[in-house]
Amino acid sequence: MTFSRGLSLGLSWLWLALFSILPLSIVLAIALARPADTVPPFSFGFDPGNLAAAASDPLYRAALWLSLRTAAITTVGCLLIGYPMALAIALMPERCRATLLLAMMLPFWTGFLMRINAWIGMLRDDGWINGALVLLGFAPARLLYTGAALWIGMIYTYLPFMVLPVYARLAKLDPLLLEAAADLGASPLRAFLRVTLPLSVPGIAAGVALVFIPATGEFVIPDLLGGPGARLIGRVLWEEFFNNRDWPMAASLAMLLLASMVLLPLAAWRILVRRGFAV
Amino acid sequence: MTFSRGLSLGLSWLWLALFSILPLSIVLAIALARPADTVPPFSFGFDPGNLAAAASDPLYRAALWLSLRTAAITTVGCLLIGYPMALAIALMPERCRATLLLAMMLPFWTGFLMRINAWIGMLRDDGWINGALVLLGFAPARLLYTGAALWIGMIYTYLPFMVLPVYARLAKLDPLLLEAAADLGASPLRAFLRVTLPLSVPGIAAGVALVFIPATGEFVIPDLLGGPGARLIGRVLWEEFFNNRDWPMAASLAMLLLASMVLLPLAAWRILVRRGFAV
Amino acid sequence: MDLTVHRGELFVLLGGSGSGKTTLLRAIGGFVRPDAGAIVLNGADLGRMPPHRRPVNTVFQSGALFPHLSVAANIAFGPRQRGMKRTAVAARVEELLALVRLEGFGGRRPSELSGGQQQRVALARGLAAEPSLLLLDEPLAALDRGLRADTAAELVALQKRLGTTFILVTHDQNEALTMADRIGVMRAGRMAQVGTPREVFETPANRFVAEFMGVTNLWKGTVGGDGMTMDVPLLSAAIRLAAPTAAGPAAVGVRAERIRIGAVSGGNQLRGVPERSVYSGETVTHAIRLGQNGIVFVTEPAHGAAHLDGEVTLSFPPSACLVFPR
Amino acid sequence: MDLTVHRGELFVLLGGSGSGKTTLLRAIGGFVRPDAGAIVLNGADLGRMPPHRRPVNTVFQSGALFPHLSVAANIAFGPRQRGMKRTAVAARVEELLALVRLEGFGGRRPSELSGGQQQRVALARGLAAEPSLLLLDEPLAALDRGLRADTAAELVALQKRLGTTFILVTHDQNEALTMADRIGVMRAGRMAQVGTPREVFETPANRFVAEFMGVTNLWKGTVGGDGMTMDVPLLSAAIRLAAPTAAGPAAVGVRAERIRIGAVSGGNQLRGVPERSVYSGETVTHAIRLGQNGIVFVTEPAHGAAHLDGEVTLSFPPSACLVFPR
Repeated sequence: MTFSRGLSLGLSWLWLALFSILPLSIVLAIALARPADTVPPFSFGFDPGNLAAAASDPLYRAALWLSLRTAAITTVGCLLIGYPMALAIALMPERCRATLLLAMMLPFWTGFLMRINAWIGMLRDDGWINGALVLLGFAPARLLYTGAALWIGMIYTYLPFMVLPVYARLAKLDPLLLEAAADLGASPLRAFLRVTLPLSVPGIAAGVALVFIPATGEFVIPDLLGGPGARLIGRVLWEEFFNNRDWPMAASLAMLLLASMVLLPLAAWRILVRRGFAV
Repeated sequence: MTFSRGLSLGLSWLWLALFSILPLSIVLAIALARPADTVPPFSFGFDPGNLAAAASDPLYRAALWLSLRTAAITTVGCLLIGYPMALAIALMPERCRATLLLAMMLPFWTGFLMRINAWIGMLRDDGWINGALVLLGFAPARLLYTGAALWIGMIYTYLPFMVLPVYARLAKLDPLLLEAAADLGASPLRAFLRVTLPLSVPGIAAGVALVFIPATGEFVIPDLLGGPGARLIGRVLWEEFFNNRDWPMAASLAMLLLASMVLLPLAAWRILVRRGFAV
Repeated sequence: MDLTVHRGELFVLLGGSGSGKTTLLRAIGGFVRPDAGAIVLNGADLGRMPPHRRPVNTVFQSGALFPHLSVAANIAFGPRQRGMKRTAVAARVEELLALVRLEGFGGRRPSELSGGQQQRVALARGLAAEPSLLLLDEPLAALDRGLRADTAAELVALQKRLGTTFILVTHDQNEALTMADRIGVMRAGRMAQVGTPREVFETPANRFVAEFMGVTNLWKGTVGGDGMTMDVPLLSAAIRLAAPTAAGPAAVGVRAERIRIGAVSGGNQLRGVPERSVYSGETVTHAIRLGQNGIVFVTEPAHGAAHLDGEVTLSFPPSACLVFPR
Repeated sequence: MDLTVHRGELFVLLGGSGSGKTTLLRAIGGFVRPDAGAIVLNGADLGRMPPHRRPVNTVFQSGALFPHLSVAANIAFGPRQRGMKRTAVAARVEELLALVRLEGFGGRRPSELSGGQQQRVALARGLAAEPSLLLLDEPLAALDRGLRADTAAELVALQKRLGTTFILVTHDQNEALTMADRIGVMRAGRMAQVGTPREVFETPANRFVAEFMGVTNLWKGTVGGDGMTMDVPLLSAAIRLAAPTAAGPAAVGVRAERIRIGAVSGGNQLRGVPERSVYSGETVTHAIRLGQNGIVFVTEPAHGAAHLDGEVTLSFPPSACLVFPR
């Protein structure tokens, strides 16, 4: 035990150092560097100007704000759709849960592109929905490249990350607690509100983190469904990096993104804990 | 209980129908349709020619084969790196596991693009690795847009999907079983091979499914790191859909992809079970 | 199965695992639906009533306390669901905390309490809504042996003071005998016997109950034509019975503590060779071999018990013989 | 703490939860490292030896059988790790399956067995590698009460037949008394008493052991100048002792079953009022009130026990008095 434990401890620290601390340090170093016409396109130094510019430029701020807003909407949407799904699976008999989980998750993991395209096909100006609207005598509506289209795509994509942790938590819930609640006079709805829901908060928290963090940095879906107006921070970063070749600025934006992604949920969590919702 | 259970059962079937069976049926219908110069670009019918072409065309077959091979390599790589990680986290004291899990996973979920770009920066012909090679007097090597670069990017991206289910399984493992193995004279290594490893097979199976299935359809990473030679099936699908506007062919390819993704792991699982590795 | 539990009674369902005692309790609580038959409480059929509408509360074996709620909130759960007002609930919680001697523990989480304290909170929670009937599923099983006897005595005293009807499930014969007003011994989903502790212990209705109640000497035999003697082949002996019994195959049971070592006039007498003795503090139990395969267990007080050597005579009065049909 | 266990002995560590008995067992098994001191087996210090090198096997309370291996593979695990050959292992497995009466069960999974069968497999697995010492952590706790007495007797018989040293941990006083060659009573990480079952039960070394061994009457008092009487304020009585004792504050214990109802000449006599009686089948225990706050427990055989009414006289001989320093 002691040997293998020491080995694993060493391995995990090595891992953290190699893949978490090292790249973060490099990105931070680039963020503090000066852009240059060299390869790679910067010279090391200590120039907080890029970070300051990233944090203050209204364009970047708008992109960051839009990203956080989109991520928040995605997270809430995933929670509203994913929680009932997770609960439904957790209430099934144990032997069919794994199959059901796979069956429900499969559509989200397979043919991602195909389904995004199906959405495009449905939502575009000459798509099926507008076709149906015209047939019914209405004026066609602009659906694609709107906020709603973006949200649908995002929620659709990130749903599994909400369902899995919530399900894992609900599956661990002692069914005897629900029996006890019923025994004490709680209707199924009240038992859910007073027992199931508060006890699933850690799963919800994990799901929120797993959806919110990657959703903030998402750059493929906004491009496909959100159109040119959806200048999310992931997209801006991409442009700075590839089109403008301003690595220090891209790195600064990445640091800013990371900071807001880590700090925001932490603050939210603090508030939740202070209100006594956590277990 | 009965009411909420009925509700959840209904909800989950509705869900399955709406998001899994319906889209699949649509895609199958399109696959059996004829391409046309209309909007949308096909006319319904029953034409198995597209499916037959998708299954027999050597170009498509090569793309499918390359996709499956890349996904397999990615899966094995994720298993070899992810299993020790999951084990390391599971061996930690319980209170720091969640934090450690988040700390280890965070780099994989944040700034995906940034890190892919970091890899590009390191691997490109005028990148850091080749810079170091030249400084040391070696000839620069072609690194980017090779199989290795693609594999690195894929493993890096899909690792969390392997670590999480394996960790979940290992965390459930009764530590008393390892004590019993030690008590009966098994060294830590033997206890691992004869107790921990066989008992974690279900977690490994879940991880393999979660990595292999989406890896087969991946289309962003091959494009960024694998170069034009990496004509994976996801890319081919994209081209048929957007560039050639041949929806029936794209749908046929999607069906083919889905079939091979579902059937292959099933066959592998059967073999595993038959050999008695499963629990 | 037909069972009537009286108002204000402490009724104990006693049985081994798989005897159906917990299933019966869950049927009363409303967690399983009986295939047939009715469950009537104070004249009202509970048959199709969901658990949350039944005026019945349960104390679960594991306690099943809500881990995210304080002790006070756990106890307040029932009254709150039944629509009691906040201030009344607070008073009721204080009253119950006092009842189970946990004053001042209201603010703690269940995980901060010991097993015995948790069990007492579960009891208080079950009593909080003043149920017509309280069901207790092995309430002492999770407790340390030392704590168990005291808690049992407290539970009985509490039940007598409140006058609430209790149905308690246990697999522990001793617990049932010391606590119950009446006992129902269950076996394979049926009632093997219902009666007071004395009735069940002293006149078990059948071999199963006798064995469950610790009758260690049980022999097969044949009652003679006179109905007053029984031939036991295993012991190569005829045993005199106290009351006339139908002739034919039967079984006879004699408690180990009703058998004396040494000849006592007017009783059945057997001769055998001591094989081994097991000391258990208050008593010593000897295994005495009779003939080839017969073993008779004899229990005597350990204090003053003689060391046995060589052949001994065993005596027991006909009144100690319990006869069961085979 | 200094404890010597003899070769071939069945030694029982007895104590409540938190007494340190399981920790001691785990220290012997090598799963916790003692802060100080040495653990010596047959002259060899086990101190820094990892668990897998110790010639000691453990039967865990939960069984801890490997769920993915068959019963036979579970039993074979130890011998295989110790380098026994395949054919020899197979023979050994058959031998052990026969020993625990599970012939033909070798191919099953542990989950297909009952609790008692699983416990027997765990025992066979622990014995398979022929350890010098077998540690058993509450091996009967998971069993039904009915099965427990039989399994205990089997375990003792098996231990005597094999001659392997057993150290068994339990919290059950009765289990310890019936099974042990010697008992170590533990309290808060220390040995409160070590001795044969008779020694521990009849002459407990201190008040803690007396209480643990079921001495329900324990009173504080003061031994007089003559050393032969003790003044007990709670009972407003002076009690004669059997042997001279140092004068000063002390406590006296009398077993409930050593007290008789009615006057017996030459003994201590007390008068009190019966308050309640608890029937437990074989015996009845009366609580008799003496003065304001004194309660004396008296246990008598239930068969022939009279119904008590009005004031009664209690008698017990001086030899029944256990005196402990305070």
